[in-house]
Amino acid sequence: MRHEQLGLTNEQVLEMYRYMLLSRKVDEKMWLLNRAGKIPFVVSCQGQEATQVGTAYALDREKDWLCPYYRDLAMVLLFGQTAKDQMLSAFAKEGDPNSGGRQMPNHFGDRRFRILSGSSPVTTQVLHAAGVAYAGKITGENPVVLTSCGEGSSNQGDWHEALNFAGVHKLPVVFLVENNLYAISVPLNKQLAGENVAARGQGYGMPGIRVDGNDVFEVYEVMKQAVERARKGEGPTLIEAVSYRLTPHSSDDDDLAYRTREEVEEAKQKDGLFVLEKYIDEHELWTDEIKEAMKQEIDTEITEAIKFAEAAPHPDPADLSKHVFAR
Amino acid sequence: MRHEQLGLTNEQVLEMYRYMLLSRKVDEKMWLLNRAGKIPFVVSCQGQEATQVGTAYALDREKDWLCPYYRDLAMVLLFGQTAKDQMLSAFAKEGDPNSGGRQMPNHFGDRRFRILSGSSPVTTQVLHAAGVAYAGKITGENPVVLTSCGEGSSNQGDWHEALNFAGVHKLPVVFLVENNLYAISVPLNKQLAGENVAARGQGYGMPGIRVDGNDVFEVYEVMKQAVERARKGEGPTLIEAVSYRLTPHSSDDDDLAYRTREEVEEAKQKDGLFVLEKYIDEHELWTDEIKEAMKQEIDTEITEAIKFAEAAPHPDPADLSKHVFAR
Amino acid sequence: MPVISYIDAITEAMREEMGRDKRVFVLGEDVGVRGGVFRATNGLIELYGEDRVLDTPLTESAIVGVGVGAAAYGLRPIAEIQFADFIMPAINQIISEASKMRYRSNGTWECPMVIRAPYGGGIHGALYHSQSVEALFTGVPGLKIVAPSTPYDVKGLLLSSIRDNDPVLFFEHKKLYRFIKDEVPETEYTIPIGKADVKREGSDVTVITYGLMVHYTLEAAKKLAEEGVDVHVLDLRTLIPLDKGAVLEATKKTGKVLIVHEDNKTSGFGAEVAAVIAEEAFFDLDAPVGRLCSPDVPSMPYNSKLEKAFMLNPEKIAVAIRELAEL
Amino acid sequence: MPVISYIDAITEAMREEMGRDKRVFVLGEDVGVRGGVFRATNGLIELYGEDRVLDTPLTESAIVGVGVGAAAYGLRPIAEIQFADFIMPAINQIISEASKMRYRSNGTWECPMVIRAPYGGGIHGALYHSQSVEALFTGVPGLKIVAPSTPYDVKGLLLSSIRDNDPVLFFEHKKLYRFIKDEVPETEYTIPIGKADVKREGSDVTVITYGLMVHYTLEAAKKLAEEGVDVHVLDLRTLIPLDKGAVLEATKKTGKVLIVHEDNKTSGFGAEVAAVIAEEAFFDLDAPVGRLCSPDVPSMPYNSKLEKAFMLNPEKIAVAIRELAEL
Ligand SMILES: Cc1ncc(C[n+]2csc(CCOP(=O)(O)OP(=O)(O)O)c2C)c(N)n1
Ligand SMILES: Cc1ncc(C[n+]2csc(CCOP(=O)(O)OP(=O)(O)O)c2C)c(N)n1
Ligand SMILES: [Mg+2]
Ligand SMILES: [Mg+2]
Repeated sequence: MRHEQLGLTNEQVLEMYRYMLLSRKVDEKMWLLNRAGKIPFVVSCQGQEATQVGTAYALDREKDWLCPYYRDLAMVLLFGQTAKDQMLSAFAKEGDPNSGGRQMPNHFGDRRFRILSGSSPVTTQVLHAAGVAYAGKITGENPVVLTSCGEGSSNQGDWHEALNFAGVHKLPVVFLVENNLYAISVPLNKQLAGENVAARGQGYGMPGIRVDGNDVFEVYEVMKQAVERARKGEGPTLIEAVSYRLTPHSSDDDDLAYRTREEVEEAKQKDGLFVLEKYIDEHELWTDEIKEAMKQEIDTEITEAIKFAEAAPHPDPADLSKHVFAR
Repeated sequence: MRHEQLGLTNEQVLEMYRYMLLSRKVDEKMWLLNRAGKIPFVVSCQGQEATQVGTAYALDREKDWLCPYYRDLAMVLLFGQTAKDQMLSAFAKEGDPNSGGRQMPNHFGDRRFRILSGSSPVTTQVLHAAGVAYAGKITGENPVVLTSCGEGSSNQGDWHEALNFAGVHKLPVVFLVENNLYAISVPLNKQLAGENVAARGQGYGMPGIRVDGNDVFEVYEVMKQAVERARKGEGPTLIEAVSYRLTPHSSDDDDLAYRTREEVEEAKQKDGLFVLEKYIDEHELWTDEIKEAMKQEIDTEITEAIKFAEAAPHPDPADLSKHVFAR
Repeated sequence: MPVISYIDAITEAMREEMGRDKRVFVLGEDVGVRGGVFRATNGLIELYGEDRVLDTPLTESAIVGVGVGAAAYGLRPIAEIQFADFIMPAINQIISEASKMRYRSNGTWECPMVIRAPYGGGIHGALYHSQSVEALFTGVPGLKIVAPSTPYDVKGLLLSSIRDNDPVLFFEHKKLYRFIKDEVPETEYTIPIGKADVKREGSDVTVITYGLMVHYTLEAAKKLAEEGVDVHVLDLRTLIPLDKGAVLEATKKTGKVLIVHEDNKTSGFGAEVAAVIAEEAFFDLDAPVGRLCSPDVPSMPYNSKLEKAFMLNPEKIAVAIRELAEL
Repeated sequence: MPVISYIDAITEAMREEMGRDKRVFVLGEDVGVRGGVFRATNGLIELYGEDRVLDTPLTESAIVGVGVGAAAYGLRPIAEIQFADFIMPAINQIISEASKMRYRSNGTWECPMVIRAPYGGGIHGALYHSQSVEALFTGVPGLKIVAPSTPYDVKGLLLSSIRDNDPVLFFEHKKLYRFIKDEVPETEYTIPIGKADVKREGSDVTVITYGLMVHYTLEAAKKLAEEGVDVHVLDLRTLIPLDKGAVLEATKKTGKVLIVHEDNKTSGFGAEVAAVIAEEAFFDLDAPVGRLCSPDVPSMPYNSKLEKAFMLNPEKIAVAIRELAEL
């Protein structure tokens, strides 16, 4: 079986699935909360979970660093954040570990798990990843740094500067581009000169690899090699994982203004979550009971997270001026 | 003979040489003026004239546009500027067509010849070139735009954004990178991840071609093809011309701090000016009289330019506040 | 006269001017099929086609840099920055290029270009979708800066900005987009750049402000009128060039000035206004020049209680006016 | 005590602190083998090696962005921007990232980093090697901004800046580099950020200034003393946080304030100083708050007569002080 060839146990496959499903369900719930007027904003991971889980699974989650972007929910969950953390953030509560309710949801940052705080302007984090890796290299601690962004964001100047910098210094960075075919409403052919982000790797003296982002095993395999390469001091790798954004860009978007319902429905057939579920079914890696129990568990986890987050305290308005400077 | 295969007449070869020599001599004179304390600053074209002449020669000098960089003296001379213009600029006199003495020398800009005014922060002009080409395209006038920068500058974010933009819109731009192996003191291996700028073309869906920048014919040939491609609406081309900067970075630099005299001497053996002179000698495209006359003419031209510029009026200090806004 | 919203007035101005002047074109992220994430360019692509309503790659430096090139060529670009917070990557092109093109070329080149940017908060936009960024630019000679507060003003000033021969930063308060409606003529009219407007005549305290705060101040003034405090409200409309005459006159009117803006206090534009008054209307003053602004924290948080604590409102403004009136 | 130049004091501070603290490293263009184009990092690479004295590619956004990542990791980067004019491409990383890291992460991440930038003119640097850019940043909460005027101050403040836990923009006036020498202790000492310094006691007119203008003002004061005008000179040294106490005290001292800076007037930092005085020391004032600054033109031209017309000098300052004294 494929997962065995990759050295993955049955349990690990189920864990992969579990995190993909957890991410999906947390995300779906956020839309409901938004539509119910309970939270002002959602930006989704839906359709990109396979990429994110395949990626995080290939990293050392005790040692490596993340400089992720706003869709990487599954990645940060695997690194240690919980559904509760997400809901605290969605409700902008004091206990939100990312920002204490200061930033929008999905603006991840968590010192506990070496997830470097991110902002909204896209692609700045890609340079931070190079900086973290450089620091890790000259101190001799050498964590691998994973940074990601959308394909639209890969056209920003910072992206170029970061890949070049990492290439020059052979830094242990893996640059992931999650190509979901759109930058809000702008389709690939208006964003990218070459349709292919991976082709840019060569220009930075690093491998550029394109994978099916809906195939968690393929992502894992390629990522694993990239991480090993980084770990051995051979330098960075660029990986482009192609999938699809199944939701509108955010809760403020109306995607039918720029793509058809049919296109979205077609993409749903290739949804990585669905693909992995079929794989597990076909190879009978679980029983119906296990499957059901998993879904049940996740539901409970999320329901409790929402309850907890709704009831959690707001930040104190008097703290508005805290943390501008160290003292 | 090579030049005939390229469709160049003997006269044209001599003209090419003439402009290379004129550029070299103007540049050399500026160093003398600087060392004599007459002008505060020089930044040179020396060693890159073959690239620049091969380039400008392939363009339509009545129609096409330049967004050049500070070393492109030979290019702007071929487009119509004169030794006198350069000296007016070096002495920062009112008659300087680039800026009326406001900018440093070699900050070219001349409406008469469609040379768009440039600044000092590197690489901004590469985006302007895309903008000029876009405007030329949607108005249907379709000039070809040549923009250039150093290989160090090709690592700036603006460069990436410009190549991508031009690639997406198949704009008639030729992106020239004059690779002279150094960005001030920083050698190639600390600047560029891949040693090779041309390899980046693919990532923008355009040909990326590396040529010997000391070989005026090779540059001309490749440039000609790129210009034709642009003219036919097939899109942009990236050309990397490799040569060497024979002088320090500028009159403020001391290049022996970071490279050896031997290295510089070796490069002088490959100097494009020298190579072309040998070619003309070997193929007897001139007589000794013609050669001497040309040198004489150039000397006179420059001497007169200096005399003129030294005597020319300064800008009126009262004009300091002019041209901030239209009125 | 039809009553339309602030954002519709913006759309109308662009639509009409694009009809009148073929040189005008729009570029930015999602401005095409999507009609802009705020819908400011709604319907334009249908009327004018995708060449003149250009969906750019996700690259702010390119949006402005391409605009600079196109403007130099002779077109009149209107660049949309999706949120003012994301203008940062374009600052080099704005400050080094657009603002200095005319000056550095001694008046031979120019940059007639409008950069539209939705700014301001109170819309749950968190740190990076709420910023007031105008003060970054008010100290840069060569830029005009406009920030209207009403549908009538925004249309008339946008038309003037598009017709202006210099670069104009056009800041639209995003909370105003749908917050207020106004009578706006269908016939062509313009409002000159550089003219402030008295939005309320009064005799006790002068408030000088712009943007959303004009409305909050008018609300406060209404309430204070009931208490017998008569507030004079000057809407700057244009920040640069500052209408000094109007500022000095408004100061003279009451002898007591409060400057109000949403941007944080330190080095906000209010500092310049206060400095002008302290220098040029000192002897007209009966009290210290007050500034009521947002606190000096990096930006407003997402959490609604923190956002509220950050934002000014009619009540806070009324308190400050009352205090000044009682001095 | 040894008498050393302003630039040597800078080099000493870095050299000593790098010896004391392994986390400190330097990055920038030409800072390595070349020792910086101004020689500020002279000798550091020999002492600390190329990992800690890092020649970066020609990419300002990367210099700062890599610094942000390395600072988050736990190092203490000192980033050199070759000329302050070239800080523009890095503004997104400075304003969106460095300044907001602590705040947005609710105090869990930080950015202890120094960004050194030579600014100012009077050195034939023309438009793009002469700018005063400090006012772009003084309105950005989360940044500290230092601009010392003497070798003693520059060393003590650079040490404090490196040890500070927040991002510090450290502006060095490039004309001061070799213009003045001073007694500077060899023993370790620091000067606190946020403390202004009275550089001359006086009773008739207060001048508040910083940078090169401190010296020009002291010259003017010397001359005016002969005429019987006794000038009080406050050197701000730190712009942010502004030493309000010192400003208010200096105002009280004479009741007549002239603010002097090399930056252009409109929205220069003098505006903030004037506004603070107009708000908080209004009743101590005997005369309008004056501002003497460079004219509102994009930057100083290359031509020496235009440059001279642009720059302030002791004579111009003396005239303005005399006028104020006579009021
Ligand atoms: C510098 C900057 N410009 C604009 C935006 C607004 N914006 C947010 S996401 C987005 C599109 C991102 O597209 P892509 O990089 O493909 O990522 P995706 O959302 O498709 O995953 C835009 C334009 C931003 N956040 N930052
Ligand atoms: C944005 C910016 N940063 C720094 C500089 C200072 N500077 C001027 S030229 C130069 C090196 C340029 O190297 P390269 O692009 O290879 O061109 P070359 O001078 O070698 O032809 C540097 C760092 C600048 N002009 N602009
Ligand atoms: Mg995308
Ligand atoms: Mg070079």
